[in-house]
Amino acid sequence: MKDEYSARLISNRKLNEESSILTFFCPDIAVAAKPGQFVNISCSNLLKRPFGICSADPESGLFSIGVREVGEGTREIREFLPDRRVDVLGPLGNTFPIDDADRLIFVGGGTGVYPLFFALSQAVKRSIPAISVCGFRCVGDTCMIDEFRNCSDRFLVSTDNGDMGIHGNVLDALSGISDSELNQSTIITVGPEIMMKNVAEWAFDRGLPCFVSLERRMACGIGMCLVCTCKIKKVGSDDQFENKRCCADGPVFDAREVLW
Amino acid sequence: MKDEYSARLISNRKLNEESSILTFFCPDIAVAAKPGQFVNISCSNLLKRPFGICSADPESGLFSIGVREVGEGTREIREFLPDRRVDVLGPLGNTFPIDDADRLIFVGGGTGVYPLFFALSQAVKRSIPAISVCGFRCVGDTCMIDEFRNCSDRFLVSTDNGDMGIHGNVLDALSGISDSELNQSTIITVGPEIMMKNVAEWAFDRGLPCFVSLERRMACGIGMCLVCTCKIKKVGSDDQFENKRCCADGPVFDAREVLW
Amino acid sequence: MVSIHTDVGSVSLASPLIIASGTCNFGRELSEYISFDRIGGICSKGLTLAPRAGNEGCRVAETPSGMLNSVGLQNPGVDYFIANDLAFMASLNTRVIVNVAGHCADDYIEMASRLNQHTDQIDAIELNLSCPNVKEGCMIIGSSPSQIRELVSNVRSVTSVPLWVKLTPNVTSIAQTALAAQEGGADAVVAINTLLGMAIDIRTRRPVLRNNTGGLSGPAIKPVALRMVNECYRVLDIPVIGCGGISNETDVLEFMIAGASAVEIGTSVLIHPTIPLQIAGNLEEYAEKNRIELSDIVGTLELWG
Amino acid sequence: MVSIHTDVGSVSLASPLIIASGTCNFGRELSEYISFDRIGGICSKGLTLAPRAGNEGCRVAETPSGMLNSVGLQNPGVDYFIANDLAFMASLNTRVIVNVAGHCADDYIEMASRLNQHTDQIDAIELNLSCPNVKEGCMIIGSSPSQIRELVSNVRSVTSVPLWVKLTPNVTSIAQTALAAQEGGADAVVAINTLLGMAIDIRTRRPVLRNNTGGLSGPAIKPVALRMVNECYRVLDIPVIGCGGISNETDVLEFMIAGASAVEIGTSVLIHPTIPLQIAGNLEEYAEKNRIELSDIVGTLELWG
Ligand SMILES: Cc1cc2nc3c(=O)[nH]c(=O)nc-3n(C[C@H](O)[C@H](O)[C@H](O)COP(=O)(O)OP(=O)(O)OC[C@H]3O[C@@H](n4cnc5c(N)ncnc54)[C@H](O)[C@@H]3O)c2cc1C
Ligand SMILES: Cc1cc2nc3c(=O)[nH]c(=O)nc-3n(C[C@H](O)[C@H](O)[C@H](O)COP(=O)(O)OP(=O)(O)OC[C@H]3O[C@@H](n4cnc5c(N)ncnc54)[C@H](O)[C@@H]3O)c2cc1C
Ligand SMILES: Cc1cc2nc3c(=O)[nH]c(=O)nc-3n(C[C@H](O)[C@H](O)[C@H](O)COP(=O)(O)O)c2cc1C
Ligand SMILES: Cc1cc2nc3c(=O)[nH]c(=O)nc-3n(C[C@H](O)[C@H](O)[C@H](O)COP(=O)(O)O)c2cc1C
Ligand code: FES
Ligand code: FES
Repeated sequence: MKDEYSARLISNRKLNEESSILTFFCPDIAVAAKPGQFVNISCSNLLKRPFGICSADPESGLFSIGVREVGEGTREIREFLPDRRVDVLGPLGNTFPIDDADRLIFVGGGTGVYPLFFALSQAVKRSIPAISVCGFRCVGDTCMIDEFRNCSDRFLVSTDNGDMGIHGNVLDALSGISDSELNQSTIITVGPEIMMKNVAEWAFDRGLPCFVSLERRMACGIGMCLVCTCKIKKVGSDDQFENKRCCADGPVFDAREVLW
Repeated sequence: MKDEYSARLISNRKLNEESSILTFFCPDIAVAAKPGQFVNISCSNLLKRPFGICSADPESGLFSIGVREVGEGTREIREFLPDRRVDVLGPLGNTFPIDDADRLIFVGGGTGVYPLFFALSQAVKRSIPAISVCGFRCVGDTCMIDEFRNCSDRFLVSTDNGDMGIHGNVLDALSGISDSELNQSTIITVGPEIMMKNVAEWAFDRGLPCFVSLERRMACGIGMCLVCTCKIKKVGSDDQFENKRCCADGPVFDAREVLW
Repeated sequence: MVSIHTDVGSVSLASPLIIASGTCNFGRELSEYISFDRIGGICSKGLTLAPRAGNEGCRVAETPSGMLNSVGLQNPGVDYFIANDLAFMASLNTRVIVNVAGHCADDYIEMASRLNQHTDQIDAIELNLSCPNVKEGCMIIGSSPSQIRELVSNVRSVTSVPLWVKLTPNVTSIAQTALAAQEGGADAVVAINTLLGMAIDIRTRRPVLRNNTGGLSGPAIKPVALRMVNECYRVLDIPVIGCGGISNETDVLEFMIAGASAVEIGTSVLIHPTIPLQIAGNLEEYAEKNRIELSDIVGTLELWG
Repeated sequence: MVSIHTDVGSVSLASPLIIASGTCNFGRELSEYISFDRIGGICSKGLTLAPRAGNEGCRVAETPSGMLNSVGLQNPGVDYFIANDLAFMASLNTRVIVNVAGHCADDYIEMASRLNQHTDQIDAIELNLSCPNVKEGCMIIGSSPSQIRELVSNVRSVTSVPLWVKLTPNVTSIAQTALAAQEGGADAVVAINTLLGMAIDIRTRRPVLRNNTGGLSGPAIKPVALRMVNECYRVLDIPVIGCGGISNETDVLEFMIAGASAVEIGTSVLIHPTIPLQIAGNLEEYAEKNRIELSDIVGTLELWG
């Protein structure tokens, strides 16, 4: 049986003004978690908050998430003190299709870098060559840079204002990748919807498979309430779409099936 | 202008399994507070919680309250950590008529001992002779015993099960006070309503003035909403009562005016 | 220049923030915490023709993000109010709204006539057709469009003071009761009063409130209030005043966008007496930052097609 | 011996705890978190005659102690349900309640006839006359006593399965709609479905929900639900099933004392899928400690005189 866990917060580390990494002790989740999955975390508000899993270590029983402050819940969660017990559901949702890939290109923006980092770590373990491309607004906004650099075969960073790395967005960064590097690659992208859409088109133009992780407002996070729907292509149809649950049928979808 | 203060919690000391003393730094309240008054304290719940002021020191800017855990709000308040900022309204309500008294007898039960201790401290400062009588359920329930013993000219304690002091209730303890000690005394009693009622009758029988501090469920605590009414004798009438506000017209009332 | 000034028909307010009826009595206590120059108005405690002692016993119960009250219109009666409280309210440097509640239609008419002798001190009369805490009158009239129409037009004929009609949410269609108020000649409607609710003590197996039921107010009811304000706004030509669960400037903006020309704040004032001033300051900042007249956002809600 | 067993008319339940419609889909996901042997029953997601994709865009908004949803009855249609989901629900070792919603009276009758072919797998049909999230039918029928009476008696004539009528709180008098359901031949009423509400995004000046309005559920609505359950209980001869904001055993006891023979739990299950089992355990403890049959407390509320 699955359960709702009472996870112990081990550490809460600030990455920048807006973002923090929280590490929890919860063996059940740490053992089961796979890249692409998320957890649903309790705060004082009624509904839990979903966060992509950023790392999970079955040995130590630890898993972590990256949290960017955008409202009440994330403000409170960033203030959680170590040793606090937090109600968590997870791991939830489906996974990135990493293991089938010959080569991987990870394209992250904003909070998308957290779940991507878990995927990157997995790729490293599986010895799958991986390029990472991360886009941020400005240098003060960057996070996980060193981690990505250390684990990727090649790492490109872009900032909107050019104060770090490539001046521009992730598409500008992607243009720096050679055709031979692209060959046989699977693209996995997580970030703002408009970014994922553009990356998906870019991949489509190059005939590369592309997977995205969608974000929707959620309630249950486990597929019961149907509030988190995405329009996804009906199986066997080219122009008919149906409502799929972001939490249980996703959050990862084949970009070609998504109606943006 | 009065204000809603953001008081800093300085210490939170456990007295027994159910009760704690919380000391706050808030000069405005510490300077203005008089015995009998209360403060209204914010917690996560919508409504503030009222607590009698147990001590207040204008010099240090500190005041304290005693909190017994009886529900959600008091559970949370007992877990407040030092340095936390807490929204507080106060000091609220009227005061015990101590300064007019020749001699004082304080009769406390349960959480009534906290506001009474403030009154006792004041009596000591004013050099008004004071006897204190405190009743508890059992020894595990007692609190402020040493403080009362140190400050009172005479101190009597009773427990329902007899495991400390006089076996019985405060009335049993009161019977140990001689007529000469009672002479010219003003009785001030705070505790469970049934106790205050009995003490008031006892005082009435002996022709002694008696003041009680009533408890009502409150919302605003400052006299605006009229949810905290007590039935109090109409001025100039012997058998007509009107609704007075516990928070603003009380909480201290002349026992003879109260319709129990 | 930006400003947070608003109008409710002919009544101009320094800000959209009105202190709701029953949550500040007659303003004396609140005036010790705030000055009123940036407050739009203040509503008196609900008045009846004769003095009322209100309900017996426990009158309040806390609920999740809300509270139930069953004060039951404790008030000194309209004549005592005129003699002892009205002048004080009029001295507060804000609009004075007198809230009245009756057992029957005649009560309202009689009170309005008496108040009409003091038009210099009264900016609006608020007809409380929605108090859930008295057994007679009020909410019964308030749930019948035809009775509302008749009552309002009768009151209209005895007073020149602007008439605001405070509606109950405990109806199938607030658009219909609001329309009835407009047809009767109301100058504005106020939506909403409290939702009828109950709390139970499982140890005694009794309602917590001695009156059995009470009125639910506070943040819990905000989504219902917001929906009803928008429903009223969409059918009415007269202004709507929003009320229900407002506790910060975002809430105020939501209500104004939904169609409220001004708002009333109740429970939140009870809990934080200085909050109206804080909200006024934050609204000024918002107007400044967005370079708008606050009144320009009234009813700007764009519904999804 | 003490027990937490209860009956709703002829339907006997292992405990008073029923999983509310729309908050567990058809039970598959929840069955990975809890076993159902101490759960009284499970309601299917609201079914319609034809499959429905539900509403577009954002379907959920959080509110103080509550949430708004506007799913809009996304469901695979009654036939698909019968073919693919009913057997699974029937395998859960708890009572199966099938929730149906129609555009018009005929829809309900047709669905009930089709479901009537599967009486061995269905313990009750819940007529959802209260979904606020579809433009047609449902809540319109559900706010008219005469339409309720007629609809229920028509459905009654095509099925032998116990009929529960789920009532909307968005009416002036739930006692009247409840009575109408009883007169039509309902075996029980369920009170309440969600309160109609709205949330607004001040940046876009648009409703948060793409459907403009949604149904308010969760602890915020508990006081209203409790009051309505008691109103129904006082006028009805058939059982009342309580629903609205229940999140712990105290809430369950309050609803039962107010008159509920059983309760449905919705939002709280969404948030904490294991909560029904925790509550069942706590109710057992309560029954044990107080040496009572839980069903004995139904309707024991003593109103103040
Ligand atoms: C599958 C998934 C994975 C996510 N991973 C991450 C992550 O790794 N790091 C991270 O910082 N954030 C992540 N998010 C977004 C995160 O869930 C929201 O930022 C957070 O819920 C906002 O809560 P709040 O109370 O601060 O904001 P508020 O705006 O106050 O919240 C109001 C309501 O809206 C919901 N909400 C608001 N923004 C979002 C959003 N972007 N997505 C979904 N629901 C939202 C909240 O959950 C809440 O119910 C993820 C979201 C999803 C769906
Ligand atoms: C003037 C005054 C002085 C008080 N002084 C003290 C004191 O010095 N020490 C102390 O421990 N307690 C004191 N109390 C009681 C204290 O306010 C309550 O115990 C407390 O509010 C309970 O809150 P809760 O959330 O734990 O209980 P819950 O039962 O969960 O609270 C539910 C609601 O009921 C109200 N409530 C519950 N019990 C009481 C009560 N006995 N009196 C008033 N409201 C109540 C709460 O404020 C809240 O609004 C005083 C009460 C009043 C009115
Ligand atoms: C304690 C209390 C007393 C109230 N008394 C009155 C009243 O006398 N007349 C009236 O029209 N409304 C009365 N109300 C209703 C409020 O004016 C307001 O309509 C309602 O509380 C919803 O707003 P809120 O959520 O901001 O409190 C009262 C509300 C409370 C909480
Ligand atoms: C996401 C969601 C979907 C719902 N769908 C339905 C439905 O399909 N049919 C129905 O009768 N009620 C539906 N409801 C209403 C619930 O069954 C329940 O009546 C309501 O939420 C109040 O209970 P609660 O406060 O415990 O959630 C839904 C509620 C929610 C939150
Ligand atoms: S959040 Fe409930 S189904 Fe996805
Ligand atoms: S608590 Fe509001 S008047 Fe006393």
